Amino acid sequence: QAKEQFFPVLVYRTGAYAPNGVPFANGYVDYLKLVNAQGGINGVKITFEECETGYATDRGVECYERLKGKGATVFQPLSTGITFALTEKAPADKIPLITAGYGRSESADGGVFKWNFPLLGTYWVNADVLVQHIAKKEGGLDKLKGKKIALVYHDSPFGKEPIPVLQERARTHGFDLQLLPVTAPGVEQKATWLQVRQSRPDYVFLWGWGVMNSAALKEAVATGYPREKMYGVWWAGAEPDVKDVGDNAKGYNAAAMQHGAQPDAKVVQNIMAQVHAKGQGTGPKEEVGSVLYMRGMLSAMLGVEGVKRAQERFGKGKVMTGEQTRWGLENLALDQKKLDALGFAGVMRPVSTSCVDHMGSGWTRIHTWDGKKWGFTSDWYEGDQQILKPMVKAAADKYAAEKKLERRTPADCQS
Amino acid sequence: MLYRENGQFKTSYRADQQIFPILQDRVVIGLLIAFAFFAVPMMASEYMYRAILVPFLILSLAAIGLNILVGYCGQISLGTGAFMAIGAYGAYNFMVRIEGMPLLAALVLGGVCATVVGVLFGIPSLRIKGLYLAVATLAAQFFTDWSFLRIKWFTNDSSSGSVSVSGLKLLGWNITTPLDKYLFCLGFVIVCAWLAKNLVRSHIGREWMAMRDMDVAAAVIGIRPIYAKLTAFAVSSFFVGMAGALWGFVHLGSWEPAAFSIDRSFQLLFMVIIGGLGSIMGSFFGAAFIVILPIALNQIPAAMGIPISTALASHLEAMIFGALIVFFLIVEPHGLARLWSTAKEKLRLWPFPH
Amino acid sequence: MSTPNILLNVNGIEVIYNHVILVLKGVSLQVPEGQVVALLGGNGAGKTTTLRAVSNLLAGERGEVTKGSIELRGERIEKLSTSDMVDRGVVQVMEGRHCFAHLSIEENLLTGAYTRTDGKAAVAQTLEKVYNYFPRLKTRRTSQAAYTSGGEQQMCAIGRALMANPKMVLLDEPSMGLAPQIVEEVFEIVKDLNTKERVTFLLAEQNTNIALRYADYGYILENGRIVMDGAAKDLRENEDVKEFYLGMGGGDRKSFKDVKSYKRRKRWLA
Amino acid sequence: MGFFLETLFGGLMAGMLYSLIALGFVLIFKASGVFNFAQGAMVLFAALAMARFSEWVPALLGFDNKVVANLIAFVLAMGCMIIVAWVIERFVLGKLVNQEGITLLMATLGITYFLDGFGQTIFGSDIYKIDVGMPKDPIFLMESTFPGGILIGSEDLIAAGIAAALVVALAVFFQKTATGRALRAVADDHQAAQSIGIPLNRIWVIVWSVAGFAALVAGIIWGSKLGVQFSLSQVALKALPVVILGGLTSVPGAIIGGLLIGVGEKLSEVYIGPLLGGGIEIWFAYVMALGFLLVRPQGLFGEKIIDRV
Amino acid sequence: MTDKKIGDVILDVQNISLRFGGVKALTDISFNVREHEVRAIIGPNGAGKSSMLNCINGVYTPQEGRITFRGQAFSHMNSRQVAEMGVARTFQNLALFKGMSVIDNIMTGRNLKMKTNIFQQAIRWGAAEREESAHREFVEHIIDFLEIQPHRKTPVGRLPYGLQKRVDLGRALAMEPQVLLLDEPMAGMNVEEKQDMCRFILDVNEEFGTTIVLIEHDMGVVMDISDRVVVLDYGKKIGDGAPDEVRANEDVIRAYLGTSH
Ligand SMILES: Nc1ncnc2c1ncn2[C@@H]1O[C@H](COP(=O)(O)OP(=O)(O)OP(=O)(O)O)[C@@H](O)[C@H]1O
Ligand SMILES: Nc1ncnc2c1ncn2[C@@H]1O[C@H](COP(=O)(O)OP(=O)(O)OP(=O)(O)O)[C@@H](O)[C@H]1O
Ligand SMILES: [Mg+2]
Ligand SMILES: [Mg+2]
Repeated sequence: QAKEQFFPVLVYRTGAYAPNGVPFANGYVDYLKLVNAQGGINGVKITFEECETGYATDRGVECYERLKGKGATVFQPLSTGITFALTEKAPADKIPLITAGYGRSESADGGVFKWNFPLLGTYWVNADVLVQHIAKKEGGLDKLKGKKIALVYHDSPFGKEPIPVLQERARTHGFDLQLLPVTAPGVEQKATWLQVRQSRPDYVFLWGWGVMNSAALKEAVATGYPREKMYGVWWAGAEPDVKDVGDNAKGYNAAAMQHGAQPDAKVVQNIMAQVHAKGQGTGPKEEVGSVLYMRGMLSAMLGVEGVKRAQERFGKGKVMTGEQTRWGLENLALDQKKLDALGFAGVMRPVSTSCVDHMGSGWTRIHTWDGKKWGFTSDWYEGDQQILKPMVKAAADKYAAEKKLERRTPADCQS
Repeated sequence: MLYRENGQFKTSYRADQQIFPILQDRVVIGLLIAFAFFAVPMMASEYMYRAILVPFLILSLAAIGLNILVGYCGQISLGTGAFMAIGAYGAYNFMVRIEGMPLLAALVLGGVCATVVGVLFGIPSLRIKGLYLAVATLAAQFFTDWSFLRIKWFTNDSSSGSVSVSGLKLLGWNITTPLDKYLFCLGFVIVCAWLAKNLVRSHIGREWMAMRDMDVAAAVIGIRPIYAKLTAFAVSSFFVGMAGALWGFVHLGSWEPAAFSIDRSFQLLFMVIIGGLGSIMGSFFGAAFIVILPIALNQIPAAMGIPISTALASHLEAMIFGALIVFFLIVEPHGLARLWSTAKEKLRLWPFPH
Repeated sequence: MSTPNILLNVNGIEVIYNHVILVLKGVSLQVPEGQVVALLGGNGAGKTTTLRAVSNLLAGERGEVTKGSIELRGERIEKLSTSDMVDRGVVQVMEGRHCFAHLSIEENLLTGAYTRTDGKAAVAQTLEKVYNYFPRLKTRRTSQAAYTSGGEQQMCAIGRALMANPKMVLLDEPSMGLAPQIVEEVFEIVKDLNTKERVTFLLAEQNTNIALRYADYGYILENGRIVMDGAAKDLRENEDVKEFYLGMGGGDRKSFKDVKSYKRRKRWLA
Repeated sequence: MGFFLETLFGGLMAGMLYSLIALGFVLIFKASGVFNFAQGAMVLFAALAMARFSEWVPALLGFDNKVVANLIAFVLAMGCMIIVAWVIERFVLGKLVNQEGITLLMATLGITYFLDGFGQTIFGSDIYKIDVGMPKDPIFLMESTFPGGILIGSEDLIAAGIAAALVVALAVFFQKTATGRALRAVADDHQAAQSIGIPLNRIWVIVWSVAGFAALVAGIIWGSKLGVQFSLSQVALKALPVVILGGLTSVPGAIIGGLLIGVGEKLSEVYIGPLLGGGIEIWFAYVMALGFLLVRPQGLFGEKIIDRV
Repeated sequence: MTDKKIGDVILDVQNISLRFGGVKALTDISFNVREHEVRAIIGPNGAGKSSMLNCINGVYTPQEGRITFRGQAFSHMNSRQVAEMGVARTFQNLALFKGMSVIDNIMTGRNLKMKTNIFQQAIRWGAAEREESAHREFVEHIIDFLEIQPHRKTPVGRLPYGLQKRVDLGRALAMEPQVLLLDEPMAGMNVEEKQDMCRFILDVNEEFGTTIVLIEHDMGVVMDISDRVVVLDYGKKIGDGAPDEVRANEDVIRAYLGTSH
C-alpha cells in the first residue's frame, strides 16, 4: 500500500458564514496540494477529504466521526462550537486538534489540554494585543485611565471569549468597558450603534464573524462613528468583512494573526506557480493571498509541520498516527530558517511549542483597510504573559477539576 | 396472505387494547428490539453509533415529546430547542452542583426543569391558538438562548457559556464507549417510548386529542382545556428535556446554547411531520429520515466517485432534501407512519386488491 | 318531452380513497339535459363520493377515480379541474355547508360569481334573485358566515352556487338542517330554475319523499352500487322503496314511536 | 430626550424594514392560508438574482450604465420570481390542496431548503453588492434643539417610504377588488373555493408572484443595506413577531406591527438591555408580540379566530 | 306515553336573553324540562335553538337570565360543571374528534369518570389498565346499541355523515347523562335511519330514564316522540305545550310549519 497521510478538512462553503469559510478552505486545500506537488511530507503523499459542516456543531461532529474512521491524524474544527464538542472526544480517539487562532483560550495549557493546540494565538492574546495597541497610540498604558472602550460582540462563546481579559485590563488600567452583545447572525444592529452613538466610546472593539462585521461597519457609517477608532478581532479583518462597504470602511483596523493579506509572499508565489499554474487551484486566482486564504494556508502548514516533526522522531517517510502527530505538534520548532525555507518569511514569526505551552507564540500585528486592500499599520505585539498566564492556568485548573483530570506529569510530557 | 389478523380473536378488551393487537406486528417489533440490542452491537461501526444511531435515538425521544404536543394535543411549537436546552443545562447544574448525583436522576431532573418552564410557556396557549401560538413559542426559543448565554449561573460561571460533562456512570456501569452510549440511549428511549405510548392511549391521551380536534366540544364533555393543554406541555417538555440532557451528556459531551438553536426546533418539527403527527412510531420514522437522509445525500457523490465540489454537493444536498420533504408531504401528508399503515392495509388485502 | 340529450354520463366508475378504501364499485348513471335526477341511498352509500367524482373534488380528499369514465356532453372530464367544470357550467353545493367563515354572507354570495363575465349589473341581479329566494340571507347579509346558524349557512351555500348562473347543479343534501318550510322552498327553487332556466340538477338527498316528488328520475345507491333506478313516479310506487325509503310499510305512515325493528333494509340488500 | 427621539426614529425605520418582509407572509397567508416560511429564502433568492444580474448584464452586453443595468436586472429578477411562483404552485401547492395548515407550513420549509440550495448553486455563495444608489450618509435633524441633533439613516428613510407605498397599494387591492375577495375565500376553505370555480392554480401563481415582488423589493433594500449573502434569509425571523402582532391576515397590520416591534425592540435594547446584559431585542420582540396576543389572540388587525359549534 | 313517569322539573330556563352585538339570538326565553320527558325545541332557521343549548351548556353566557338545574341556579354555567352535573350534548355541525377512532371518540365521553392519575396511566400496568378495560366494556355496549360495531376502529373523519351523527350520540351517551341535549340528530338521514335513531333515543329515554331535549326539523319525528314542544322564532318563544297543541297554534303555523301537517 502506498504511504499516504490523510488530512480531514472540515469546511463551510455554504450557509451564513460561507463568504468567510470559502477562502479559508481554498487556502487550506491549496497548501496541501502544494506539499504534494513538492513531493509530500518526506515522500509521504497527502490525501485529504473535505467535509461540509455549515458551521453547525452537530454536523461538525458527524464529519469528525466520519473522517476519523478514514484514518485522520489531526483535525482543525474551524468553529468554536465544534472545538468544544471535539475537545471531549479527541482524547479518547487520540487525535490532536489544531485550533489556530480560535477555540478555547485556556487550552493553551498543554498540562491539562493534552490534545488541543491553539497555535499562533488565542482570543485572549488577541484582546490583550488590541489593548496594548491603543495604549501605544494613546501614549502609554496609564493614558487609558478614564477612557471608554465598547466591545461589540457576537453573542456566542466565540464573542464572549475576550471578555475576561478585557475586564482584567479594565480593572488594572482604569478604563471603562462597555459590553454590547449582538444576537447572531447580526443582521440588525441599530440598537447597538445607537448605544455607541450615545455613549461615544473612544474605541470600539468589534468581535464579530460573518455578516455581523460588514453590518457593523455599515451601521458605523450610518451613525457616523469613525472607522479609525474601530478595531476588529482577527476574524473581523478580512476582505469579505469590508468588501461591500468599500470606501466607507476606510480606516478600519483589525488584528492580524501574524499574517495579513500578502499576495507576494514566497509561499503564495509557490502556490501560484506549482498549483494554480497547473490548473489545480481550488478557488479563483484573485483570492489567492487574501487574508482568510492565507490563514487557511497557515493552518494547513501547521498540521503538515506537526507530521513532519513527528517523522523526525518516529521515522522519516512513515505515516504518522494521531498520537505521534500529537508529539510532533507538542515539540514544534519552526525557527526562522525553516519558515524561510517554507516560504513563510514575512508572513509569520517562529513558533515553538512545549508540553506546557500549546500555543507556541502569539505574535500579532494590526492591519488597516485603505478602501482597496489590507495593509499593516503596526509593529509586532505579543500577549502580555504576566496577565494571561495566570488566567490560562486558573481556567485550565477549573476545567481539570470539573473533569476530574490530573495535570500531566513531567514523565507524561516525555511520551 | 401472511399478514392477516384472521383467526386472531380477542377474548378480552385488555387483549384488544394492546399496543400491537396483531400478532405479526408484535413479533416484528420484538424481533426489532432484539435486533437493536443484540445484533446491532455485533455489526455497527463506531461511526454508526456516534454519527447515526445515538443521534437518531435521542432525537427520536425529542420527537416523541414534540409529537405529544403537536401531534396529539395540536399545539404547534417552534420552541422545542429551548426545552432541550433547559433539560440539558438543568441536568448539568444538578450534576455539577450536587455531589454524587446519579446520572439517571440528573437526566430526569433535567426533564423536570423543562417541564416547569414548559408549563409556564404553555399558559399562553389557553388563549393563543394555531400559528399565532406557533410563532409565539419562538419567544421561548430566543429567551432561553439568551438566558444561557447571559446568565452565568446556569453555566457554572464558564466564561464562554459552554459547558461539558464526562464520566457518565449508571449503577457502576461506565458509559464511555460508543457501544455503551448506544445501549444506554436505546434502553432509555425504549422505556420512554413505552411510557409515552401508554399515555397517549389512556384517557389523558384522549383528552389531548380531543383538544386538538375540537376544543369546544371537548369542553362540553367535561374536559378542562387548562388541564389538558398544560399536561400536554408538561409531558412533552419532560421528554424533550430529557432528550436535551441526553444530547448534551451522551452525544455531544460539551455544548453551547447554539446546540439547541432554532434550527434544532425546526428539525424536530420536520421529524414529527414527516414521521406522522399523532404517532409514536412515526416519531422514530421521522427521526430516522431526517438524521440519515442528509448524511446519506452527503456521502452519495463521494461513494459513487463523482467529483463535485463540497459546496455544490451541499447545495445539491439542500435541494434534494427540500424536494424530498415536499415529495413525501405530497405522497402522504400524514407522514411516514400513515404510509406504513396504508402499506399494511394493502398487505392485509393482498393478494386480492381491495 | 322528446328524447333528451344526455348531459352527464357516468360510466362504471370506481373510486378509491387513500389508495385502499374502495367506495364506488362501478357506478353508472345518466343525467339528461334539463332534468332533475335524484341520487338516493343510505348513509355511506357513496352519494357524496359520486358527486365529488363528477365535480372533480376528489383529489382534495385523497380519492381518485380508478375505473370508468365520466362524460359531460360527450367530453371526458375526469382530468379536468373543478374550475374547468365551473367554466362548463357545473357547480357543486357541498355537503356540510362549507361557507367561507371569515367572509360575510354577501361576500360569500359574491365570490360565487367569481367566474362570471357578464358584468356587475347581471351579478347584482342574480344577487337580488338569491335574496328573494332566501330572505333570511338578506337580513343576515353583513354577518360573518361562521356566526350564522346552521340553516342559514346551508342557504348561503346553495345561494352561492346559484350565483354562478350554472347550467348544472350538483346538490348534496340540500335539505339538511333546513326548516320544513325552507326545504319546500329549496325544492321549489329547484323546480323553478329547472323549468324556467333549464338548469339540470343532480341531487343527492336523504329526504327521499320530497326528492322523489320533485325529481324526474331516481337512482338508488347502496354500498357503492346502483341497486335500482327508474322514473321518479315509478320509484314512488315501488313497494320496497316505499317501505325502506319512504317509511310507509303497508301503505300508511308509521309513527316513529312505534317502529321497533331495524336492520330490515340491510337484510334486503344482503 | 434627543437620544430618546433618535432611538424612536431608529425603531420606526427598522420597523418599516421588517414590515416589508412581513408583508410577504401576510400576502400569502391571506390568500391561501399558507404560512410561508420560505419568505426569507425568497428574499435571499430575489436579492441574489438582482445582485448577480446587475453584475452579469453589463459584462455580457458590454455597457457601463448602472441605472440601465439595474433596471434590466430588476426585470430579470422579477421574471425569476414569477418562475419560482409558478414552480411552487405546479409542483407543491397544487398537489397539497385542502391539506392542513401545518402540512403546508412544512412544505414551505422544504421549499426553503430547495431555494437556498438552488439560489446559491446558480448565483454563488459569496457576498454580493446591490447598488441602486441608496444614500448612505446620516441626516441630522433639530441640531439646534439637541446637541448632536437627531440622527436618521437616509437609506432607512427611503426604504421606509417604499415600504409604506407598497403596503397601501396591497391593502387597497385586497379590500376593494373581486380578486381580493376570492383570495380571502381561498384562505378560508380551499375545497369550497374550488367548488365555486375559483381557479386555485392561477390564483396561487398570482399571489406568489406578488409575494415574490415584495420579496424582491425587500431583498433590494435589505441587500443594499447588508450586502447580499446567505444571512439575508434570516431577517425573516425578525419579521415573524411583526406578522403575529399585526395579525396574520392584515396588510395594514404588517405596517403597524412592524412599527410597534421596531420601536419596542430598540427602546428595550437601549433602555432595558444594559440592565440585563444586553442582546435582549430579539426575544423582547417576541415577548411583546406574545403580550399583545394575550389581549387579542388574532393580533391587532387580524381576522377573528373562529371556533364555534 | 302513559307508561312513563314524568317527574319534577329538572332544568328550568328563566328569562334568558342572549345578544351578539346587534343580533338578538334569544330574547327573554323561559321554559322548563321535566325529568324523564322528551322535550323538543323547534323553530325556523336562525331562531336561536342551538344558541339555547349553547347557553345551557355553558358555551355561551347569556346576558340576562338564569338556568336552574335540580334547584341550583346559575347565571353562568361553566362547561365542565354542566358536564359534571350530568348534562350531555350532541352537535348540529358534527363536533366529533376527527382524528380519533370511533372507540376513542366514545371513550372520551367516559373521561369524567376515569380517575387514575397521569403516573398510573404512564405505567399503565395495574389500576389504569383495569379502569380502561372496565370503561371499554361500557363503551362496547354503546357501540352495540348503536350498531356501529364494524366501524369501531375507523377514524371518524372517514365515516359517512349519518354514522358520524350516531357516534356523536354515542359519545354523549357514554357520559351516562341525566339530561341529553340533541341538536338535530337526524339531519341527513333517510327515513329508515331516522326510525333507527328514534328508537335509540326512546330506548335511552325509557331504559335509563334520561331526560331528553331535542332540536329537530322533521315534524314527523317531533310530533311522534316528544312529550312537550317549545317553539322559538327570531329568538322569541311563540309556543309551548304538547305536540298537538303546538301543531294547532296559529303563530307556530305561520312562522314555522307553513301548512298544517
Ligand atoms: N375522505 C375519505 N377518506 C376515506 N373514506 C371516505 C372518505 N370520504 C368518504 N369515505 C367513505 O366512503 C363511503 C361513502 O361515503 P359518502 O360520503 O360518499 O357517503 P354518502 O352516501 O354521501 O353518505 P351520507 O348520506 O351519510 O353523507 C363511506 O363508507 C365513507 O366511509
Ligand atoms: N357566536 C355567534 N356570534 C354571532 N351571532 C351568532 C352566534 N351564534 C349564533 N348567532 C346568531 O344567532 C342566531 C341564532 O342562531 P342559532 O344557531 O341558535 O339558530 P338555530 O335556531 O339553531 O338555527 P338552525 O335551525 O338553522 O340551526 C342566528 O341568527 C345566528 O346568526
Ligand atoms: Mg354524503
Ligand atoms: Mg342550530
